[in-house]
Amino acid sequence: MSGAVEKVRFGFSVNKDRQIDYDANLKNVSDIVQKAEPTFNLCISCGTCASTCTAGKFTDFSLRKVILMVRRGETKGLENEITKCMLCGKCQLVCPRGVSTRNLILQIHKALKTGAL
Amino acid sequence: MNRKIAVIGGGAAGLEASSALTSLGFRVVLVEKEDETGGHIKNWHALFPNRRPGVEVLDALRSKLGSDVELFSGKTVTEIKPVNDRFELSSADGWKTEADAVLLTTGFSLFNARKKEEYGYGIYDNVITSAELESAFSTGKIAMKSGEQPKRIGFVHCVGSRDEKVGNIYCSKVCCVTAVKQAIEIKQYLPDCEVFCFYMDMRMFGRHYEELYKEAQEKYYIQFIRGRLSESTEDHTGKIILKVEDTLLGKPLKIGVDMLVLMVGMEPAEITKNLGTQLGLVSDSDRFLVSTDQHISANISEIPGLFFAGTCTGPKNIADTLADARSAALAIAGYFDNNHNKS
Amino acid sequence: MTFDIFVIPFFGGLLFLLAVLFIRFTAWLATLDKSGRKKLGHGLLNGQIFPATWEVFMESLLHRRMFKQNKLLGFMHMSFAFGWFLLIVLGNLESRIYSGGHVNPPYYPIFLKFFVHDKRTLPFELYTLPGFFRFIMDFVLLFILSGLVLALIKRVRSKWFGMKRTTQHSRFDKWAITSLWLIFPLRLLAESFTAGAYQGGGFLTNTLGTFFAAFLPVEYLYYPAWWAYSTALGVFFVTLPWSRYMHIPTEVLLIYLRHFGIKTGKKPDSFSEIEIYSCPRCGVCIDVCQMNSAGRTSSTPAYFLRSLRYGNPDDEQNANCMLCGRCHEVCPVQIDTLAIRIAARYEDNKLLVPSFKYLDQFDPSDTTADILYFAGCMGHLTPAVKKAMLKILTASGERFSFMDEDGSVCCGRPLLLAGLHEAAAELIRKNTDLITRSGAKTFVTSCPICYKVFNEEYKLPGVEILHHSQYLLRLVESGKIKVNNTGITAVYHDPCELGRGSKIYNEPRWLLDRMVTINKTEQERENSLCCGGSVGDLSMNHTERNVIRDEALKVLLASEPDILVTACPLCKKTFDNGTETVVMDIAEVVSERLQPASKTELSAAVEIAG
Amino acid sequence: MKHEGKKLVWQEYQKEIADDHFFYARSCIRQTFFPGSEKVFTKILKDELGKDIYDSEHHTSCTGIGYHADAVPFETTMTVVARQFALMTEAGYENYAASCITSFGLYTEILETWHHFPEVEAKAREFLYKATGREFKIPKNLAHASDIIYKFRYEIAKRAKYRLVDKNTGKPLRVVEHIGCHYSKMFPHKGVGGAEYPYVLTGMIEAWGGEVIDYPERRHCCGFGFRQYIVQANRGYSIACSKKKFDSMEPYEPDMIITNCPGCPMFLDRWQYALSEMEGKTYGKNGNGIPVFTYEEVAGLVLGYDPWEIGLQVHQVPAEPLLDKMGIEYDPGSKFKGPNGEDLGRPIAPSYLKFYKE
Repeated sequence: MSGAVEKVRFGFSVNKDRQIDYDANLKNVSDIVQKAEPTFNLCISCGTCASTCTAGKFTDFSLRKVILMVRRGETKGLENEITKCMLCGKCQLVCPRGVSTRNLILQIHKALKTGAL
Repeated sequence: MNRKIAVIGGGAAGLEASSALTSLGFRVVLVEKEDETGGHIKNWHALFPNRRPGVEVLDALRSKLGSDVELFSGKTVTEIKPVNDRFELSSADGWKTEADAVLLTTGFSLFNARKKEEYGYGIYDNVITSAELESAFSTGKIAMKSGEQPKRIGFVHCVGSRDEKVGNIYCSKVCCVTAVKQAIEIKQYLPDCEVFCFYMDMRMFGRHYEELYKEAQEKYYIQFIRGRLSESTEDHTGKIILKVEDTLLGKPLKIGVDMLVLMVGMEPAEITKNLGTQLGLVSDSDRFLVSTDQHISANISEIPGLFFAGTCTGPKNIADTLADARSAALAIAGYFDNNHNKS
Repeated sequence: MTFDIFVIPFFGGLLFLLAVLFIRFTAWLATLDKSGRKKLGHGLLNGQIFPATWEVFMESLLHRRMFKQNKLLGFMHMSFAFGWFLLIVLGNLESRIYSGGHVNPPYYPIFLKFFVHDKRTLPFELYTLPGFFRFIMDFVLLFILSGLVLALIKRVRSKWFGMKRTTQHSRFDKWAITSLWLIFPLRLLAESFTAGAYQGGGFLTNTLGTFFAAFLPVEYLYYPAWWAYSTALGVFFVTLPWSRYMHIPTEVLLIYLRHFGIKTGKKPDSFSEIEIYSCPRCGVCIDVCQMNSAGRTSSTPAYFLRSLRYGNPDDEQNANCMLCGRCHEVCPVQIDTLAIRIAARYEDNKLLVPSFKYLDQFDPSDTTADILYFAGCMGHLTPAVKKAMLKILTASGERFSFMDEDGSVCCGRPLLLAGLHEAAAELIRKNTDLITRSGAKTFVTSCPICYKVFNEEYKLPGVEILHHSQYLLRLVESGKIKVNNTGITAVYHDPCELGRGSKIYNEPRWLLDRMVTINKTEQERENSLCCGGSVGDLSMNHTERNVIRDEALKVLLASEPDILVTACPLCKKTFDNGTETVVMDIAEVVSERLQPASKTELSAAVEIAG
Repeated sequence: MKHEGKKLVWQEYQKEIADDHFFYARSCIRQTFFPGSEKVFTKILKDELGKDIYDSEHHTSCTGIGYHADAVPFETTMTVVARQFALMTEAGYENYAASCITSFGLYTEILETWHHFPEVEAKAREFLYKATGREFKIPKNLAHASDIIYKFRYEIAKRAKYRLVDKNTGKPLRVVEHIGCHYSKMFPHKGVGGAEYPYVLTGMIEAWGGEVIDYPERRHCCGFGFRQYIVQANRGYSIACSKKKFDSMEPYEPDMIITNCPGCPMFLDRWQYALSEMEGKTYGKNGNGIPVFTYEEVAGLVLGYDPWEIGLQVHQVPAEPLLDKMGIEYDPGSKFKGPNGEDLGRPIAPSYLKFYKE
């Protein structure tokens, strides 16, 4: 069905839904990460990490967003996103909730690589 | 002297004010519209932030009432008439009394969740209010209409609060922390149940509230999603489908839950509004009663001898309500001292 | 008579052990990487063998470093190692006397007293050669047994040895240690019973033999005793390759290879495996490891190495180490646990391949200067340090440029510490390019973490890399800036990466000496405690870090100094949240005591400070 | 689902709908999209119910399309609407009935504006007078045409020849109702049943024997949204909206969709074809679509009008499977014949969507 040939050229295609479909998304990465680094649960999305981020100076990398995406199961493309991190640890120093941000990055990446299947 | 004070409303504020007033040497007439004192606490299984049984606080308040308090229950006061420095009170059923001063502790009522039609309360089987969940905790049975245990529950903060569309612009103060408390309790009853809180702001203003919030995240993995519920619908399996924006990701989010709990806010009680109108008291755009000065004389009304305590002047938690009640008792004592000095 | 069937357990065990060792060693040497093999070849030829052999003697037998750490522990280890060694060497010599110089089977000297019942003619006839050996052999045996008694005591009461804990044993270790502890008492019994039956033996065995013979049928007991002795030896040899006692032969190999210049690489390799096998689990490292305070004993070095050895490295053990280097300082075998840990992290994290392509766009305006100042990521979170450095640099009149004033590229050290050296190389390349293009001759950083990586991993010919404590001292010594002494007391905290990591202990102290009175602390320089803020640790949570911080503060502030001085922004930030005492970076101390040299400099300084 | 709960809501949103004497304002686009609908409406009112309905040929567009596309300013719109009201006043009517949802929404918006800001109304009167010399009275009753059919749903049911029931099983048909956004989303109290659980079409469906499906995306827009469709580049968004609805209703296996807005039936119908061509996806069983109707068409069907007379042949998703299910008699051969019986030719069948009866 899905591989149908476009017979009629309409000049447009169906827009992709931006909506996060939480029920359809896989949460296994989130499950793995929260076990591997329990402080993952503590993030309150204050954004201190993203604002001090060394990589964030040059890119739109935001650990706050990454954490939320993992929580929501929006893991597509996240693997690339995480490669921007320099692991410098500034975020860890400024995080008010004591999130072990560096390990979090490592664990998220590991989970994306190994657990996302 | 032995002056007589009429306290209207036997909830937390009324009970505490009555015992404070008697300890200051006043005679107290406590009038309660229901058959029993206790107001909202008597229906509240556990209090935040320490999950202490509501009945424990209620028992303590009730036990402090001395014999100097004359309790009339099942009486709805409909009229309060100032007559020569005194007040004549009468109820719907013809009961009457007189007092030297009146303290209104008429409290609040819970927001009627049906007003938020789009949330489906009263329409979808498994949409309940925070008060109903609290009753469920009392019975120890958290179940869907089908009798099954919910696998995923959503809490919606600010239902009837901070919502101009339903006429309530104000924050009800207690719902955020109640949601966190109830979310934790859900996890204690049903450890495998996923719990989501949909909030606009987390207003963890009180002592140990933030710790409770952290505990909810750390120990129970309760997920907090910043975004107000726009609408809910039932799907063909009976699941409630929620639409919110994950405002921190800037994306709309759709999620199905087995049960939806609406954190209903506080509104001035019907009796507060009625007596306010009857007495010509000032009320604000939020419809709660207004004292002569919000900071300095929070318990004093525009009518000499008439005082306020508790949630009739706005949303409060229990600790604040009790403090307010004691403060009102002192204000009343001060009122008579001043009058005495003058005469 | 030169054979009895009871020697088989020993002899079989010995042959088995030698075969296993041969296979293992050959496999290790064969799998050394290219540069390792090259160094091995060179080392064998260029005379390194001799100092290496000397070290083997000093360390493997005499346990000199262990002695330095702890006299009792040193004696205990020495008695076993050196004692046993003497027993073997002297036993061989002794057996020659009785066999007339013939080559004997290897078991012969071990069981000599069974084969030769040398009846005594006189008590303590030391002037005869056999008499001398009888004496010396008994003496050595007594020496070993004294060590054994100490070992028994240590197991029960480790505190008497100044140790808080003792290592918990694995299954193989229990077999091995039991057989080991039985070997020498059994030898004593066997020789004593034999002496009792045949009136032989030295001062110890003869006396004991006579004593036993009075109430025991020693003529029936001695033969089973020799059996038991041989069996204990056999069991020990067979279990040795799988127990911690594998460290005995492996350490010898390690010492030679290390003398040949071979080091632990960035990935796990056969050399790191040799190091892992060389760990005797003496527990000295466990004792100094601050992880104990955080309740994470399982990731202390000895246990970590044990996990690695038995092939079940645990993520948490890998991640949970501050890489402070205290263990390395005290390790009697000098195992590079930090490098091994980092290599293990490489294995753990190697799936993560960071990509910093976006840095290509980062091209800060060209600045040319003599001095390039780099605050580092952490430096940006301690603006007081930056501000102090800028004030001093301005006052010094040097031509300088603030390299990361407008955002920085991380130095790469945090990635290295996570084992991600390939990713770190990308950052190193970028920073190298930025520094080279600036034309600066001196590179100064405020962060010891940065300093270590710039110093060790960057190739910047013609550029001198300095930590700001070194640079500030130079400015003061050259008179470019002047500081005064305000007479307040201070304690100096050695940051891990600066002290143990880069061996810079003196410069900060010489600099501080000109401005304050330095109080000594109980644990400083090599023994300095980590502040707990370490970027080396990947997994410890905030609360656990605070426990470590508070313990360090307790030691540092014992003398109630006016200020606590450190030279690392991370240490400063970590300590700052844990004490009311003023915590300052050494640059701030200098900046506060800066004496303007001239009017123009004064105005510049005021301008910056304002 | 608690039906009682919905009834409570519906009680809150009762609106007054005039009983007779309607000034009927047609829709600009419905006559081309679903040409039979307005004809059926007037026919039912006049012939079946004996009502007085004035079908003026003088009224114009309400400007809704231009207004919502930001092309026509509000002042202009008000003046045009004032003229429609003047026509009604001149014809001696007080009850205004709008065929178009957008018009209805616009009239409501204007009346609300005038109610709260009398000076704006005065201005509109002035503009109208200056431009045309006309004067008007504010309608006594403003209703959407679907309100009127809703009001008379039981009368229609009494006269019905067919019911929304599967003739083979006797079970009610499963019906998706879709309300135009401008009907009650802006002014919930001006629509029957309010905005969240509108009752206007549900009432008809229940009265005529069908069963309403409450599916999660029932509140979602059909995808028309003037700017979204008019600009070709935005059509991917338009079709995505429709797709979202189809995906959401599909598990309920609906027999039909009923709508009360000009754009909704158009897009819910045509996009099913487009989706089938683009993605090979159809939302009915076995390659069928879900037939889409206007409420007038459905009223006509239950009253036993000839399907081709009420214009069902212009539907992209063929109505025949539903007609068969309801047991409606029709002549398949005359589907593509002109008013005088001439052969109009046959459209090419789509690739995936079943178009011709096999």
